[in-house]
Amino acid sequence: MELDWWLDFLLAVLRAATPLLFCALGVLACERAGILNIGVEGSMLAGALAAVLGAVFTGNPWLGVAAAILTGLLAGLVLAGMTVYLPADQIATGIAFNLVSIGVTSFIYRLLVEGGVRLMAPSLNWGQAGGWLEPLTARLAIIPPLTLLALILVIGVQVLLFSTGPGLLWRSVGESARAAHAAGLSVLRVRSLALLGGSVLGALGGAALTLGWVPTFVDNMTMGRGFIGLAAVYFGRWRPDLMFFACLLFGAGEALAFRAQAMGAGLNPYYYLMLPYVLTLAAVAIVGMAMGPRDAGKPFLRG
Amino acid sequence: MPINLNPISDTAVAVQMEGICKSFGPVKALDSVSLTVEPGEIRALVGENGAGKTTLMTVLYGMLRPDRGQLRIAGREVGRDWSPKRAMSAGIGMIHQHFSLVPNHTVLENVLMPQLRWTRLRPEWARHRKTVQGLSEQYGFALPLDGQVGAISVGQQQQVEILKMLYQGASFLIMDEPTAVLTPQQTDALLALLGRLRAQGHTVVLITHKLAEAFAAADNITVLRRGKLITTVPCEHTTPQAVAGAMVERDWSGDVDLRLPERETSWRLEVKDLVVGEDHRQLEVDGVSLAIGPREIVGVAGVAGNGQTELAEALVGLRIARAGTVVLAGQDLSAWSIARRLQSGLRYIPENRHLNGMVADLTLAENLILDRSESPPFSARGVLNRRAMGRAAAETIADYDVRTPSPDVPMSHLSGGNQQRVVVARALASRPRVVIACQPTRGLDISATAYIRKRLVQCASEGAAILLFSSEIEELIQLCHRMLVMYRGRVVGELDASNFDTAIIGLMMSGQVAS
Amino acid sequence: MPMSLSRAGTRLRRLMKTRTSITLAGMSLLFSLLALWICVYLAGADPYEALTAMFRGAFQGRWALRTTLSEWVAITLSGLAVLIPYRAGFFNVGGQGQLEMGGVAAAVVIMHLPAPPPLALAAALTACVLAGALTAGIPLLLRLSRGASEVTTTIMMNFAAMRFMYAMITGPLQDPGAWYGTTPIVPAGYRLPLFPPGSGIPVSLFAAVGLALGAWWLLSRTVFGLHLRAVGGNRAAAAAAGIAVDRVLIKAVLMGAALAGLAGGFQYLGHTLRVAEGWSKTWGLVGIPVALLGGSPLGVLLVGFLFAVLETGSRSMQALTGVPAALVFVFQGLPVLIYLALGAGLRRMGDAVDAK
Amino acid sequence: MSKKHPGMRRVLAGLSVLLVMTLVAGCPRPAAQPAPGAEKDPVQAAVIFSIVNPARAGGWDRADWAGILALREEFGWTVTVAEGVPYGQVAATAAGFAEAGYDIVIFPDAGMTDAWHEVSPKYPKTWFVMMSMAERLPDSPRVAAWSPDLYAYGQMLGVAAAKSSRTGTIGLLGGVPVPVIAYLFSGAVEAARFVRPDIRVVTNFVGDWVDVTAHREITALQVREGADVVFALTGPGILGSYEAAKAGGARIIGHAWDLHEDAPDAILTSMILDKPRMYRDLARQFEGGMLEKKTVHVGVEYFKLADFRGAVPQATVDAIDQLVTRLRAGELPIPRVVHSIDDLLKR
Repeated sequence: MELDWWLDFLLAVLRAATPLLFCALGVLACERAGILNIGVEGSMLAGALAAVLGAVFTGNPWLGVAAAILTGLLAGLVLAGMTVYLPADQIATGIAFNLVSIGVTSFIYRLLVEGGVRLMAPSLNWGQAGGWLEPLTARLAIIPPLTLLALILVIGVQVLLFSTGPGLLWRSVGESARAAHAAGLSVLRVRSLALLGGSVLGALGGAALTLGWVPTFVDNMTMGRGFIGLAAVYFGRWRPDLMFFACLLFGAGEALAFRAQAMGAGLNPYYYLMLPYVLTLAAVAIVGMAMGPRDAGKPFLRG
Repeated sequence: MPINLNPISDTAVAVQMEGICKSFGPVKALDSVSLTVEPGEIRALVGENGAGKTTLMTVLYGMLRPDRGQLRIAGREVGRDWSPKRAMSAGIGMIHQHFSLVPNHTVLENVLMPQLRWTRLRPEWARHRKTVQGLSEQYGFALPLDGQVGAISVGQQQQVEILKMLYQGASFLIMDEPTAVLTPQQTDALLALLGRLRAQGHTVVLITHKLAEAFAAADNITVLRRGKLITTVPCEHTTPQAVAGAMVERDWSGDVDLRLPERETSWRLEVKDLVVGEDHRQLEVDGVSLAIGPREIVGVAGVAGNGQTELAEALVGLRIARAGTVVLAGQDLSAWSIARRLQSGLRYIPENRHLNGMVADLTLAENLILDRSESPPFSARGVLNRRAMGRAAAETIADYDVRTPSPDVPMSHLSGGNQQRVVVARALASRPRVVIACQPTRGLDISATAYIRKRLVQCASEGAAILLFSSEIEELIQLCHRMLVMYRGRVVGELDASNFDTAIIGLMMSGQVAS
Repeated sequence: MPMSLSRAGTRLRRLMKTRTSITLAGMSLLFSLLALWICVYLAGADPYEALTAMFRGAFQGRWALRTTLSEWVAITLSGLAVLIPYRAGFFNVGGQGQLEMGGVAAAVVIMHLPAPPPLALAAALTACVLAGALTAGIPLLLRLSRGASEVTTTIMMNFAAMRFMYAMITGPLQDPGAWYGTTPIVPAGYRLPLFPPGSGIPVSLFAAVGLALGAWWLLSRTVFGLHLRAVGGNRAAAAAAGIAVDRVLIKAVLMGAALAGLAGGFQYLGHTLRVAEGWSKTWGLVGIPVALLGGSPLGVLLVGFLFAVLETGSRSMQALTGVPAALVFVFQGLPVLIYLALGAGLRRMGDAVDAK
Repeated sequence: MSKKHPGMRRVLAGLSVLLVMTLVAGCPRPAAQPAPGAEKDPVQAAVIFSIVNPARAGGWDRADWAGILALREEFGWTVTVAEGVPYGQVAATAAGFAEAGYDIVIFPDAGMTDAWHEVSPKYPKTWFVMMSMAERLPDSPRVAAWSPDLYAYGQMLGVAAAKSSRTGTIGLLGGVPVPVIAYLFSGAVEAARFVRPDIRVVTNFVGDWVDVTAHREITALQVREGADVVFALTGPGILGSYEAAKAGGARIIGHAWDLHEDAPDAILTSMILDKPRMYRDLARQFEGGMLEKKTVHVGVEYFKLADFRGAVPQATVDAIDQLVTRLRAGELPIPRVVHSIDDLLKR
């Protein structure tokens, strides 16, 4: 393979990995605060729709991203209310939330977009970022904005979690809610904030899927990517740096699935399309799962 | 360089609690309790289990909101938003019986945690480290600041808790049963530390049910009973006997009808050179040998975490022993499954019923026969006999005085004491040959404790061999023919009922004397 | 006023004490119907007309009824496939993949086993059961040996299984006479019979009802059921009581997955008659809310029926009133959310009432 | 989950009542049916789609949608559209329409052949019409089919694609590797080679009709392989192909319907299958009482290329027009070879 092929492949991997990265960060943020965010798939789907609608109706993809963030906040509020404050079972809530969001997004899409018009949003790129940024954006052109954001977030979260004071507090809520509570932290507030943040990140994953990749919406377009993000967190041992490589690996699976077909071996393409999922399973089988934050999944009840 | 943190006496707080009420379901945990603590005193809060000592202090610390009542700190009433955070900034710190430490974080991180602010991205680690180091030395702690809390000893963990409170500038320290996990020597050191804290102007509330400690350390003693405050007296004006009288409702003597059966000379359970643990770590059980005969109760004493749990679990089959043999009535059961051990008459009362003693979602009747469900009369050819289950449940409910609306309610609907009765009933039913009993009376009230002790003795006199693990030395002294003391996974001492001596036991528990 | 309040409190407490998850399920279904009503209104249709259209689409005429009943079979079995492992502490989200693999396995047998109809039918049913169980085997193995969370691995298996199925129906199992990706139609003699003959009732319905009853009996009346619930309720306590926890878990998961596989076989042999693009719809996924709401095998049977009606009727609602059929997805998730919220909320209020 | 308890029976009873009510509500209501014999009732037709939202789906369904609009607007018919009906449920849906007294039920998709054969004999009063490939008619008096010759369609497409490519490489992109697409692509491959022997054809399948990201990735790969003209026969996922084409400077040939307005800067032209004409044929024959049990073979006269709108030089357009005219007249002796999917995928 020539260099050109590799560069193209690398970009495709980054494209595929970006939504995964956002989702995985969204899961990580929550699990580090002791909440299993199974609903990230639903947040992602909602974010994907909101991003497209926002971008189409305002004409500005950056406002589409803003719409996705708002939707993520909304999803986070619902999830936080359910799993932090009530608190209901986190896994069951997440799965039900995902189902609802498939229905609601398809429904809203059909209601708002009647008639024969197809929704194509403008793509998100550096061009729309504004003139004064131009000297900067020209250099960054090769990396899409949301990918860059994801990379920055990965590094940011890594630093924040493991070398700052707030990071220590954040982790302690996930490790031992009791200890955090005794140290004067409001566990419920931290967890709901984490869930808000996690859902926003999930929604950004949806925006990356649409505005950053193909700027349109189709029913249930996330196709389990949120769950791959979830697996990436486990695979990455709840550390942003390792998680990043896990996302790259799964992204590579997706990018490779098509490239394998293009090699022209004549094999049924579905065998290649199984690749991302089989790769994820194989990764889990080989590496296994480490222990996550001790209190992840356990509801915290204040007397 | 000793660092004197702050001139405490200026900021020392007086605490006034008035008419505090708190209920959990139908249980009144606190019934209009009023308590005043003056700055610079050591106050012992004594009472039986369930008297409301801990509840009262968690209200003070802001972890529980009282149903009624007022709380005044330094003369000012606190608002509805009273929380641990506010309590701490008012100089109140609480050390819980179960430590509030994050095991995966280092000592330093745990000590610093309450100081950290969300807005402060970069705490001055270096400055903090220096101060903490100094403080640690000032109080004579030898703590590895960068070691993980999960890896240090329980005594050290407690020091971390105290350090954490002091470092926050707490001048009012609440300690909930701080000696429960300590050896007698560590206990003495802790009590001495309390004196030093008072000397520096701190106020301490010591929750305990051990009167000796209260009298050794406190200025004043407050007695709680069943959620009510009975009395507060200065130590010098009272006697342990008087306080004990106030603690229990009626005159009650635990050993009325506890007559130990004559033990037989043969062996029922023989354990040889049992080893539990993983290669790269300290062995949890390091070559333990013991033997129990029929109609005999053998106690195992030791500070928590010295291998007792692991030994018990290895005997029951919950852990795989690396080496050694366990012989029950001549049969080596080392390689047997738990089910097979149960079939051959080995029974187990786990130390934590919530962890592995019962299934909260299953009904009382189902829990009661869970370990015998495959044998008659409870099932035939894989189908449950619900009538037999009901009968067994009814008998247990009557025999053990279990308070429940019906045998078909989930265990989660029962109170803790009633749950424990069911757990014990299950282990002692159907004539066990060997019982491994771990902390069978932990957390129970007086009458339940007495009842369960009686059943254990009765079970022994019916021919069972009982290995009793307990953290209450009095319980062991009362119930056992012989006592083994464990330290760091080994049996370091064996005593006969004739020469039980708390002081010697204490020394053995701390590994300083071997018999 | 305080009188009635306190009485309401006592009522509520009694409600909580008896743990009426069935009441809760009923309430959440009613609330969801209300939400459905509002959504239909938002979509610009007359709610009453839409619901009538939905029920007519589910029941009017033999074909509709037959489809509804077949849906019921698939959804009930998928629900049991979630419920039984769930009771043992395993959240099987992989029913969809297990069902699809079941269909594929049955198709392989029907297409390639040269045997007389009754024998081939029996072999196909065996194959689909085995295929379902086998599909769950990988996540199960990963859970037991690697501690991998089954929620992710079973979903990965769903996607992998779907693609494998597509590879089969556009490859080795492709019907040479069809224009789209599908297996050949099941030959007339090899189909599941109707009972009574000539009626619209597939014989698989009786099997499904029987299996649901059997599952209920198994869970509540047998030693295995007791062990299964104990393992799901508190694994460590079950182990300490001498129960071989892993063996129970394995059996429960394989049993559940086998039922999902059987659902696939039933649908292929008795209803869809082909394994084709989109043939499996979302039966396996619908099993999740059905299991959570149903709570017990009998509840699964009941809720499964309601969901089958919604599933079949939604097409006719869409056709006659223009309300998007996607609404059904909302209706699949929403009751579960409400159910969980009500349950947790009432538990809280129950505590609060108790405390007063 | 649930526990046994005394209240359960009552609740069960309540739920059963709910169930019965459901059943009652589901019973046919005479009032809801059209009164028979009322004069000048519009013709009632129903069209069943397996995908949702045909008006915005791939070209094939949109061509059908245009046909439906023609029925409604030009002939005043009442047309009910059932969408998102899985193949397994088509029979029930069609039967439902027949029982509700519809005059015509239309299947726009060859995947519904089973249902067509199964339902039509049971309802001899209703017309069942297949608007897709049909090899034989069901055993019923009132069935008809408009069956397009997709091989010929593929040939015309192949000519246009080969002639308008500058790079000499064209891409064929299918949603799911199914026989009908292989059949159509075979025609395209043979025709392209016939009119331009040096042509390179790269064929790929996305594996999905809707996944836009997958469409984008795989179209981009075809473009990387040199294809500057890509024919995409797929579903809603085609939006992803537009994106890839725009990014790579290639052009898409739309399928069945003029897709120009979807992405004016990505569409080269569209290979139109005049489905509205098929629907109009049906309507005229029905209204004239001339509809009969037969298969109409839809041939080259129903196929045409949409306007290139200046996307290629006029000379190329002229050349293509000339070839298409000769093709229509049967003057191009293109061999009729059907390739398997595996063969098509080989490079």
